[in-house]
Amino acid sequence: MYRIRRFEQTSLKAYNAGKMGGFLHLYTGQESVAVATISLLGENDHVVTAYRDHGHAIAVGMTMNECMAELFGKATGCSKGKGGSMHLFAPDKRYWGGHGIVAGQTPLGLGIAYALKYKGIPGCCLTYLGDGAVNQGVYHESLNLASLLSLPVIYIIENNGYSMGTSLARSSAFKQLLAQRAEGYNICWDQCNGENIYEVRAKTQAAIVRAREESRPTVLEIATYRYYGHSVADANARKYRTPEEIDHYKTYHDPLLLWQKRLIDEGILTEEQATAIDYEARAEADAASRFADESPFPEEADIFKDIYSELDHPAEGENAPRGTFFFN
Amino acid sequence: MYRIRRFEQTSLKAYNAGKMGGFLHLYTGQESVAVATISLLGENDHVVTAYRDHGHAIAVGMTMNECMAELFGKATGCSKGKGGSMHLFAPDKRYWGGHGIVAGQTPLGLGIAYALKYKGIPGCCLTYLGDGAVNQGVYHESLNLASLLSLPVIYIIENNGYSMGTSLARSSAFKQLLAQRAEGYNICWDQCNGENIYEVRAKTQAAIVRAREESRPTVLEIATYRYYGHSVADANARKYRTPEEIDHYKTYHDPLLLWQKRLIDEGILTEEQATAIDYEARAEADAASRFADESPFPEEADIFKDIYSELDHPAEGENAPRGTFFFN
Amino acid sequence: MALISYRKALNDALAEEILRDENVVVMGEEVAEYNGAYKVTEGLWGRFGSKRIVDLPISEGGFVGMAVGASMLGVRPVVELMFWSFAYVAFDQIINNAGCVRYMSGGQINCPIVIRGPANGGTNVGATHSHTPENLFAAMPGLKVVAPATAYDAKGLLKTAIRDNDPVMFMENTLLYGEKWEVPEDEYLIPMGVADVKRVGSDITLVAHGRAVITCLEAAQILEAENGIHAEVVDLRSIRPLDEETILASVRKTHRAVLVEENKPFCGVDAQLAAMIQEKAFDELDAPIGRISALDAPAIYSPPLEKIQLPTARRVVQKVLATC
Amino acid sequence: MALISYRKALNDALAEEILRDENVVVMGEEVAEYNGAYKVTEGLWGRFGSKRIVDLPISEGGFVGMAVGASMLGVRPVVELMFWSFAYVAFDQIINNAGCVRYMSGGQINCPIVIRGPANGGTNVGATHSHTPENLFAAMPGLKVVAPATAYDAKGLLKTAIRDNDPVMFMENTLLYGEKWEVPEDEYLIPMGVADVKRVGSDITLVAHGRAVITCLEAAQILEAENGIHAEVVDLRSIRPLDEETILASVRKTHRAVLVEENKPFCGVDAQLAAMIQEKAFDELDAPIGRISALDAPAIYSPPLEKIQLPTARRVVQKVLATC
Ligand SMILES: Cc1ncc(C[n+]2csc(CCOP(=O)(O)OP(=O)(O)O)c2C)c(N)n1
Ligand SMILES: Cc1ncc(C[n+]2csc(CCOP(=O)(O)OP(=O)(O)O)c2C)c(N)n1
Ligand SMILES: [Mg+2]
Ligand SMILES: [Mg+2]
Repeated sequence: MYRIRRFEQTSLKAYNAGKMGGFLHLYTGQESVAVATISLLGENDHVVTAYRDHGHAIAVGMTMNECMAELFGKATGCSKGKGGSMHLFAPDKRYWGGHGIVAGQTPLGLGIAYALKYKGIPGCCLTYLGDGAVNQGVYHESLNLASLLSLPVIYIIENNGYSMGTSLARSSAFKQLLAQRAEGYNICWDQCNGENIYEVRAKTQAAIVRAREESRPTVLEIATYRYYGHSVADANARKYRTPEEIDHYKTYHDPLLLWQKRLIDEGILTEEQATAIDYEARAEADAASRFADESPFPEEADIFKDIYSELDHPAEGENAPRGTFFFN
Repeated sequence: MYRIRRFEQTSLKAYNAGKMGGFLHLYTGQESVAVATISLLGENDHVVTAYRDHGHAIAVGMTMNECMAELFGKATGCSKGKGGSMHLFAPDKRYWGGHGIVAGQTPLGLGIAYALKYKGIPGCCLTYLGDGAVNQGVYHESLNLASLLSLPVIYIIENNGYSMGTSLARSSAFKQLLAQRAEGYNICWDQCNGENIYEVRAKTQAAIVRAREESRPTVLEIATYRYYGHSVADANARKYRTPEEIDHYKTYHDPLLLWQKRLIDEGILTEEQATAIDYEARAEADAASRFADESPFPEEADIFKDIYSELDHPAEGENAPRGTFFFN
Repeated sequence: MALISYRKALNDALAEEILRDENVVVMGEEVAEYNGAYKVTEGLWGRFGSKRIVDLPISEGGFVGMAVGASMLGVRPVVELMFWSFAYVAFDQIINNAGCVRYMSGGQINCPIVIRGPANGGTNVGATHSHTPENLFAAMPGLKVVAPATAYDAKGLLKTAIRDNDPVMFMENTLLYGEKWEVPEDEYLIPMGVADVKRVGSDITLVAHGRAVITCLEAAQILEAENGIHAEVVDLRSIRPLDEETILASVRKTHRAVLVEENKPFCGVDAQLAAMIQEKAFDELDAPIGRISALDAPAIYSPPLEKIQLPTARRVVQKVLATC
Repeated sequence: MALISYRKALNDALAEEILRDENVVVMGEEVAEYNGAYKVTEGLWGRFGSKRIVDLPISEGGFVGMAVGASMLGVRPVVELMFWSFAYVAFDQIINNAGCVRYMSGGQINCPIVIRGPANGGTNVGATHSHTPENLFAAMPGLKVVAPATAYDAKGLLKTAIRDNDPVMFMENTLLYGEKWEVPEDEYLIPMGVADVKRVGSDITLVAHGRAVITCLEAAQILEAENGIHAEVVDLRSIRPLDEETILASVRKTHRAVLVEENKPFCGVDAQLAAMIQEKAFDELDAPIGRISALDAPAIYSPPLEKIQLPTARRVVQKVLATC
């Protein structure tokens, strides 16, 4: 969690220094969700998420260097500077992005689960979406398909209470919980609070077992909170919610501090270790920033690469291997 | 109901005689749904449905002539031969079609309800969809919007057990009923059997009152059955279900015969009256078929009309009335 | 005349039409309480309240369809898409419902809806957020497509679009929102289907729409200063209806044309223009019609690269020099 | 060689590729138990079972997205759309996920998906069901678009499309499904991006794709018999990648061209071709490039009128006579 937090603080600094363009959707405040859920994954499990994707990227094991360089639009970025902040990818770590269109990733997660089942691999796909994303039709189509085809997909609704400037109550009609809509599709669902990492892990684990053993989907709603605006450009961050609300969360509900305290209370971690972890994370982030800064931009000719597989591999004949696939 | 049934029987004959092209989705077996629900509507209430739209068209009061001529693709058709069987319209009767894309009409019904509320008119919009249509995302987006904005739309799921050749169980994941998905959006829902017209009317009336008085949506699922294939072209009609199943419905559950018997049992109708109604309906349908047959096709120049309002009304200047609108 | 930003011009147009016609309603994501993602609707909610300025959840397919339905009864929704890129989740509703209902009903149903928002690249938001779909919608008879290049045009065209009885796809540009132009105080309308000669010239015709017009004006200045070439710049303003006559008149005068658009080239608007010009002014052309478009790849994120991907004045100049 | 219907050729291609590669899976509405709405998948479910031939509910956006996701891991879904018109509810998934994921991941992710089904008018099913969106998808770098005109081409191209590593939009035509052509017994592949000269001629070049090729061949016969004009017919076969060289070579020979497509004209494929030809073969042209497309209105239902709305051999002949 320290690594995610420091990575993002450094990226924010770089953003403000004009080192990158476009959007920067910070995950700060929500780190426990990605960390707690992804920490349970094994070698057959996969991840896909939306545009608020730095936390998941670091959690699956991507290096800060490749992520930071991507934010800077550099050739050394994970996507060679082509995707940007919203579109980080690391298929080698079974991390399938980073998707900019709200809920557009929800059927992709389903498809990854489909592929696993098709190949007889006992894995699952954690598919993250926001509380605003639940109102996109394609998510509901995905729920029906997930249940009907019995696929090992786990939808994790990161409910941070807002979709841009719109509060939960103003965007969604529901009875108690967003996850409850899963019932209409005969899908198991559950909920928990992101600040309780043990609980998140327990409930995620139950979903993972359901996926791996029964090949059944789950919808898990996790309450969380974001500290910054929707994106960095979002000057209105404090207009649709009060400064008190944000401060309250930072003071009493910060997942990083709560977890640190808990681990120290439980005797698992010492203050010194925590400080060391934080220090290392800062140093790593600073180094990543320097790495990104010093890396070259792509060349003009690169604009025309990575569009079509065959153009990227012109030498391969009819019987050549067809690119790299996950299964090969 | 006799009028709908005879209209369709005649149209089927005409189809087989090569009088029309494309699809012909017969409503035969489902007539009680359109008739029972639409019979309750007042002057501020509206209707929109999918491509299986002849029954609703006749029920809202369209003439057989204009409908049959439309099926024949004639200039005298309700849409001047431009829409065809799936796209019947009569805005003067507050009938907004006839829509070919599965569930594409579901947000339109919402919009009609929106307009009513916007203008302070205490009406509702009956919006019909099939059991297969519930799996289109736009329907779910509409449910959320309907509840969130509190709009007087009534979704009527005509559950005839099949979407083309796919049975309900093979297309939808759900617990007990499709309508139950409404719960996830905090929308009232109910269900009934289409063959019990009193029940259908009572439950529809409750929804209408809820719409008119509380401006709240409802989802009402009505069990029904179609006798013919999905469309006329559908030679497979008897492949995905047994002839016994169809015969069973025709014999024991025909909504027309059951209603006729009930009215006769209750002393409201005599056998003779029923026969006379049927006879008249047949005569009307035959006359409509002749009318359609004798009507002219559109002219080639008509292809370019009805695309843009201003091209159709070139004389109108800047201050001219802007076409005909329902509110004017 | 006051200098007004493109954004403010749009805002004024909305306010004026809201005041003028009680059926006009502005809706979309974050348009009300948040004042608009790009602040085009700033202040409108405070002024006109929640009936006329309506926040909606992230359900473009659902709410565009809802707006189409409402428009059939005579409400005049002006729907904001935060980005035109998001139209793709509402594509069916736009094409089949907004675009076809008048025709399929034999002219019985009107659909006076405006869908508006930014449609542009150049802001480093990656391929999913940088679509410029003017060609996709202009391909559909039944729809109209407008892409103003200046604050003056934006205001006059938006007011016309709102009063129009047919569905109008109104495409703005985030890179222009902050730019200022002279805009009259008095009310004015700009008809759709009338191109505007933004610069008179005699040697070559540059045709563009949206921000590419600005690029062309810049290129024209360079050409004049550096090469003594007098370029005429024709701004389409509306793509459908298309003012073929103004384009052809210019080509008849200059005998050469370069077409510039920020969209990708394949089946772009300029493909249509080139086909049209060569068909209707074949004997007038002294050189092949040139085209400058975005380099044909998904929009790249990397900021300096995206600058190169979009048409630059330099690229236009080079093409003109190769054509003249 | 055996005479095989276009439908059967597609069916054979699917069966052969299913046998060849265990990752190939055919999915869509009614493709399995019902044997396909247009019977293209007839018998496959019986032969290969529910793992390889998968029925899906009416959720095009969801299942196209699902197929894209599965393809990223190396499954090779061949997704049937009952009509290409229904692609509009899946538009975002096709454009943004299938079309952009390779680029946005810097080439790390492949998306070997085929989406296929009929894309044509002429069957009296009205505007909503008669879309021909080859131009919309061909406009997108990252996607490929194929539209075969014969059973031979359909089979060879579908097999190639299934083996291709990129998303291929494969557009068939219900009016061709029952038509028969000679098809070899032995396996063969037809590369994408290679046009086919379906008829050699010297006086004018007709360029078309899909069923319009058949219309052109008919027109060519009439022209030969009635007017002594020898028309060359170039069948694009694949629209993206586009074989510009074969088109240009023909135009260099004939110096005249008429482009024919069943799509609407505005920003259609032939707009792109006309723009390209006039640019690259300007001095070779002895007359303006002519275009024959569907009459520019939503597809009309009325059967005799829809016949007129689509290009007819007669209309092509008239255009050729006006061009020669
Ligand atoms: C289809 C679509 N519509 C709108 C947007 C613009 N947009 C991006 S994020 C967002 C809010 C999403 O909120 P939520 O799902 O709660 O996720 P969070 O940002 O809170 O993580 C919006 C409206 C988009 N990217 N895609
Ligand atoms: C988006 C879309 N996908 C597929 C179709 C083809 N199609 C037309 S009707 C239909 C079945 C619909 O079934 P249901 O909703 O149960 O209605 P019913 O036909 O039983 O009245 C299908 C698959 C379509 N018209 N639109
Ligand atoms: Mg949120
Ligand atoms: Mg049904």
